[in-house]
Amino acid sequence: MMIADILTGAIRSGTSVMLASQGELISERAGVINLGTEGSMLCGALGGFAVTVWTGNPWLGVLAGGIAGMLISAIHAFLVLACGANQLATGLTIMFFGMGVTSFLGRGFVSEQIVGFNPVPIPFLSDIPFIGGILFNHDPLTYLAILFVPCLWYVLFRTRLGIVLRATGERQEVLFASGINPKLVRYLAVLAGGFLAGVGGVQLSVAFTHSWVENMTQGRGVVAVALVIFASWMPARAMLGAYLFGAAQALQLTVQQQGLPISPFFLFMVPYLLTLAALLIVERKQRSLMPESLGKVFAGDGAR
Amino acid sequence: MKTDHPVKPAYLLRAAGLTKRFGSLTANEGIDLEVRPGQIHAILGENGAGKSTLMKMLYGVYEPDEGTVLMDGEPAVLYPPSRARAKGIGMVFQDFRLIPAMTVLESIALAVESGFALRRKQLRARILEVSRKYGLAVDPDAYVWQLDLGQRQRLEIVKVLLAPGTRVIIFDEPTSVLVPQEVEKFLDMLDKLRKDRYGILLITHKINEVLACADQVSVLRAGRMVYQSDQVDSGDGDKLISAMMGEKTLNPVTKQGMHGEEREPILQLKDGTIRGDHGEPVLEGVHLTLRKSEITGVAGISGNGQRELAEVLFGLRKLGTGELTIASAVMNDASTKEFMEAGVTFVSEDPIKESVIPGFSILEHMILDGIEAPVKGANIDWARAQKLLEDSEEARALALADGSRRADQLSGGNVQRMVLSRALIRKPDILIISYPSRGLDIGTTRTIQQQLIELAKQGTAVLLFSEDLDELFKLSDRLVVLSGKKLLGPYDTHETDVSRIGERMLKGESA
Amino acid sequence: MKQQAGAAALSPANGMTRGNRWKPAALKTALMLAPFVVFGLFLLFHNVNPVTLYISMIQSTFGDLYGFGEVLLKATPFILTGLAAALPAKAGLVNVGGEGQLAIGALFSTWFAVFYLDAMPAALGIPLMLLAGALGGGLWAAVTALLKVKGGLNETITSLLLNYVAAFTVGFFVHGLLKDPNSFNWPFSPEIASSLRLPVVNGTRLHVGILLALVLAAVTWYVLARTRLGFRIRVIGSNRFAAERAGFRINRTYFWVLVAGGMLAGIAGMIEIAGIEGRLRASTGVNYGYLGFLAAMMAWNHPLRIVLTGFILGMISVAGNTLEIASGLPASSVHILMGLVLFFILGSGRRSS
Amino acid sequence: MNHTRKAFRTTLMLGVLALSMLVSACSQPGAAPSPSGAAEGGEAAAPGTGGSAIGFIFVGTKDDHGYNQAAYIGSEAVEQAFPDMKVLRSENVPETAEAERVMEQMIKNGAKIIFPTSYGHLEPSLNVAKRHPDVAFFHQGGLKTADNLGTYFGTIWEPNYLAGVTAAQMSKTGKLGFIVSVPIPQVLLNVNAFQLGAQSVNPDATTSVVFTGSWCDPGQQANAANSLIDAGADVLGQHQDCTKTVIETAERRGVMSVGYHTDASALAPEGWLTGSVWNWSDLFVDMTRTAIDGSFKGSIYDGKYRGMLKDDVVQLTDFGASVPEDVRTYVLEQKQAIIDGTLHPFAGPVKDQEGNVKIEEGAEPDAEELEATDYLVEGVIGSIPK
Repeated sequence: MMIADILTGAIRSGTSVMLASQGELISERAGVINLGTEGSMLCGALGGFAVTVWTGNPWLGVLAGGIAGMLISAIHAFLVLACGANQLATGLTIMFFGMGVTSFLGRGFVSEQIVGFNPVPIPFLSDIPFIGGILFNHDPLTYLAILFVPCLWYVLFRTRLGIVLRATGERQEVLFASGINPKLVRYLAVLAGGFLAGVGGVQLSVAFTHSWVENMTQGRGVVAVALVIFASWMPARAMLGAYLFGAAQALQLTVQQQGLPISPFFLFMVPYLLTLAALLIVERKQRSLMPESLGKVFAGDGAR
Repeated sequence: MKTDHPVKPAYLLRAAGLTKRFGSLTANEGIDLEVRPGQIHAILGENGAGKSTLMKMLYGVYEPDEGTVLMDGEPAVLYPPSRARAKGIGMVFQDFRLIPAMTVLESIALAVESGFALRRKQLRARILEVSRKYGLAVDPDAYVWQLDLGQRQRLEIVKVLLAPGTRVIIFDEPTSVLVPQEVEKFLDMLDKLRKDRYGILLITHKINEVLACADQVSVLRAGRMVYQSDQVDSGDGDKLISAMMGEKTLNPVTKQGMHGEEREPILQLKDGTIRGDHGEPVLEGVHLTLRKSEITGVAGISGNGQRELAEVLFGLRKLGTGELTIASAVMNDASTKEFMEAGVTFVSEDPIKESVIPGFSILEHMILDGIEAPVKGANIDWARAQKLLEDSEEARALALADGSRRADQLSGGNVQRMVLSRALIRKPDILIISYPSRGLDIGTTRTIQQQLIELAKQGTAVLLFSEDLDELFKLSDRLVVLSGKKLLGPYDTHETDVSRIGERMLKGESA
Repeated sequence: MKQQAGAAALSPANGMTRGNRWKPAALKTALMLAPFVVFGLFLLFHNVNPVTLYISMIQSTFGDLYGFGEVLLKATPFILTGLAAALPAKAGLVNVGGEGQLAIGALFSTWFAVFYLDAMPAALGIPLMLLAGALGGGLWAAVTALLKVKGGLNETITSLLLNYVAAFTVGFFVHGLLKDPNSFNWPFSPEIASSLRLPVVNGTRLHVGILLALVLAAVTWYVLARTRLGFRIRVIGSNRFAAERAGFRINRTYFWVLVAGGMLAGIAGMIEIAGIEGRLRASTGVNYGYLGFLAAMMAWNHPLRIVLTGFILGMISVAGNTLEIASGLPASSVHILMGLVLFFILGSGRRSS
Repeated sequence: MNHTRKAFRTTLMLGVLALSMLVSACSQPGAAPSPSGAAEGGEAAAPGTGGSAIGFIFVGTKDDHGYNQAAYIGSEAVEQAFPDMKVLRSENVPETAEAERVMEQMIKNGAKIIFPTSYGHLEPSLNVAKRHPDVAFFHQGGLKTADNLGTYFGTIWEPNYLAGVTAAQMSKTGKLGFIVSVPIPQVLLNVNAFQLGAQSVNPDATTSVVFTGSWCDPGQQANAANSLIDAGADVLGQHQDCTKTVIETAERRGVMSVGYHTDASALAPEGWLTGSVWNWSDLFVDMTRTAIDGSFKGSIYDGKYRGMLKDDVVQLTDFGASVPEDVRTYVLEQKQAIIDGTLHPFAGPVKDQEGNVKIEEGAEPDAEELEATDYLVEGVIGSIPK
């Protein structure tokens, strides 16, 4: 019972992070790390919320949030790809800029009410004991987000588009020989990543909390970035990581209600420590899996 | 003088007056060239003669400053490579353009398919068909990082053959990564391609290959075509050599035989296991002894543990098991610094990547490792360092560029000069040197070879890694062979020959 | 013919080089002004006169000693956390962990100040507290460094993740072991003894921390640019392989450079406590590490230029309050201005030479 | 190298500049921004008089459906009551020394009266107050005062007790949930009052408390709400700065909620029961008037002022539609009893979770005593994070 609750909570609160991490994964597979995912999520959360307020249609909110997340990631793409700016610094700046823009533009929306996404239990499936409650009693955006993961896997590893994307992240010079402009691929990947992070933000504001509050992502975007590395750039593993993060948050609350004398601050740390531990365990493997050009970014190339 | 055939040209591609300049340097000037269907056109030339530039213009990597290219009787623009490919030109690069993290099939899909979908089954069938037809064995599901250099080359060739409309194939020094036995197979494949009416451009500096297979030959020297012939006879060797070398007179490398003598061992590796980057064993049961005043050559197809072995002998990589001693001191856990203090010097295989520090001058590089840094307090006395460098005989012998120049702006050859003079200045007890002549012209190569011999004469134990068997035989007293996770030998240079070594490189001990 | 074509091809290039002499300067100025112009348009859009606002912003920062003091006060942690990023960067490492290192530095210095140093005279207590801060920041960075050197983990990722862990660690202490017993459960530490507070300039809150930051910037620069140690660090940063092959102990340098960076950030934390706050709160120094990282980026990791970029960021931060009070715009608008300034600077920089 | 030298020179100049300013400032004590003139004059002006502006600083945003919104509404009342005065506001002012600068700037802009509205603003306010004896400070919730700094607050636990009464009467499971931020006395007090109120009508009622660690993180709030509901709670209360998410989540999950800070009944037409809210407007206006009139010192506001239910500083909102008449009547009776002084929510005996008596039988602790609460009462599930 309790485990089911924790797992349900994991999916509820982990889905926004999961979407953002899938987006970041696309971007990083193309060789661009975007620490500004936090900013994209915030823009998405606000954009989605605002449009849902205006139109009353949460699906339009999803679209708008995605576009908002994409727009701010376009700044990242432009600065990094056209101006050769340092990816980490630009990402951090995007994060701050996103905070500023959204808290400025979002002031009027804090008290707004929306009819957002609500859980839609899937008939029959949601009646399966244990699993049904965990997996099949969520809002439509969450279902879509979960379905997106195998789709992304298919595109990455079973289509030529995926090969092109991965090749861009490995050695872009190879692509010139194929008549593909790797820069264009990178632009598209960063924009797609921003879009997904934006949708992740929408999930947070329009589906999960039905609220907009400034800086409401509270570092979830940064976690998403970390999860991609944790996941060795594999979609399913990123999903696992995101839900692990969600589970730690849910567990924290459950532990409190049981009155166990564990400091919540330690529980807050759990997801981050877990990520560190996982990195340490999969380190050997993940280094060889890291897209080559990304390795250069992490190695401080251009940080000088 | 050939005449044009406006109706049906006898050539696939015809270049006239191609010129390419890089700043003040003219890499190619007024090159005329023809590629005909079903013929192999060999381009001969020394390193730095301008072969690569020419090929890159034909493949669209560079845009010619002057000159025209005709295809199908019409002027053709080949820049950028996508255009060249669309016109049916394919190129097999020397440094393969491959992504280690991808499979063979994915690599091919990237290059030859278009659109976003991927028809795996169909593509696999095509790959297998081509590889059967031309004897290019490749496994579509293998990852590129698992392939050796020969397999990578075959993959590149399959890629070119599967690209739609390929009719001209450029091979850039294809045999440099192959062992002698593979070279024969390669030449067989070229013959099959010729029979299938492909036009082939073969870039090489190995005259015997040209004599063995070419229908036409052009010789480049200093960016110009100095010799062209539509006929190649087996007796043309001297003619071609003199065309390649020009007026240059070369000091022959001389080495006195010293076989039979047992010299004092200085470095010994006993029953060593050497692990790769991912902890996998690369070499096992290695026994190696370096002796004073002796050059030990290491032969083997590259990627067989050369880099790992060299790194172990310089403390850059920990020895898995076994014992490593230098002058009977155990060095298993020694740091690089301790190896250096024990008199070891190392010239790595990729000096541009592993030795050049962006933004640093030559002098700073020399201080780093070579010239003992003169100290003034906590600071470095740069003026005195400069003086030391200017006074160095070794630097002068290698015509090292001025100490104030930035090393990252030097050409590959000049970097090699810098790294080598640095190693020579140290007058090491043990020198581990990888591919010393890579990227150098014949003259400098010979100077270096001579310097190595002199160094050995003065007592240095040299471990020489090279992919050039001729060089190995010319310099080494003994040879070891890396093959199949084993170190074979040593073999006395005077008691073995190129084909026996080649056999071992390919088949290991059983040969 | 050929020669002429060559000459013709060359001449425009010549023109370019001639133009290039004044272009960079003009371009630089334009790039510095551009974000303010963009932000001005944004202000106009919200019915705020940008000119008067900019004037009042300048007045509030340079108009009097108090305002100027506030800017220097703000700049101090930015300079130090900037150095914390720049020093490892010279060795080729990316330390985004200044944030957490500052927090733990503040935690350590407060801990020592509260439990061990409260009765000490200033001459002894303040240096010891400074050491405690450096120790804390250094230890926190040592976690990243150890994971890097022993575990092979990328320091960018780990230092970033550890920022969050550090924030929760501080939260844990101010809610628990370090909670002021007289605070009625409010989550902050007891106040440090007044003898441990840094001397302050009359009429302002400006304390001697800024001098310490300037001295540390100068020392960092000197070590990097002039000494053999600095030479080694730069070699490692420029080409790890070359350094390895020259017998340098890469891992040892990585470790100590990261730890030194952490110590600088830890000192920033100590200065926040001893200079301004007087006690540790969960929110002490939040975002200072990230802003310091950006200051380092703006300065291309040059220790002396970081003084300047830290000052600029400090100025913008202080001006943010003016923005809100004088124009009614929310304080968050200053993040927008800051973002714009950074975008233009980051976008204009080439890869450093 | 050239760059280096240039940057070095710039730094040097900056350093010299800073140094010279330091030196000159040290040698002329008091020369720099004359602390509002009055410092030297001693008894010159009563704090709060002669200003042209009134400053408000908030820890969050004005429209958080919560703590800051309540105070903001108070500031609007002040703005209306004193049309000649400029009202300066600053939102999102962190509870650090950063707040000092904001207040200094407000003073520079003519403010002689400042409302630091968050507990964490107390120390910065005390520092600024020391520098500006002519400025009057009204600090919200503080436990320390100064000559020119008084604190005010409301006994919000009184309506919270009533909310607990309402909740327990409406609850079917007897399991109540309470979502809070950090274990400060005011928070614990509210949890305790809520539980005591619930217990008064249903001795078996329990309140599960969850600490989110922050004042406004909708994600964690939603998590906490969901988790409490999953565990069986059917009424949710809270002590957060922004209250919207919890109320809306409860409404969507079909459970009831009681509000805090402001009336949010519109957010939950079904499940809204009632709420404990602030009414700062009259108080703020009265405090401002007192200061402007020069009678700050000696007034009820120059020490610790605590407005109670009977002062109308704290209120219980209207009931939600779902609350039946008999419950309403009962709660309103209880409310009247509190106002009359016949009912004290914390009348002893009160035991903590371990069963220790914290308030003796017959004792009726005052506000000051209660504001030092550091325990949870019997019947509360969950522990104070250490």
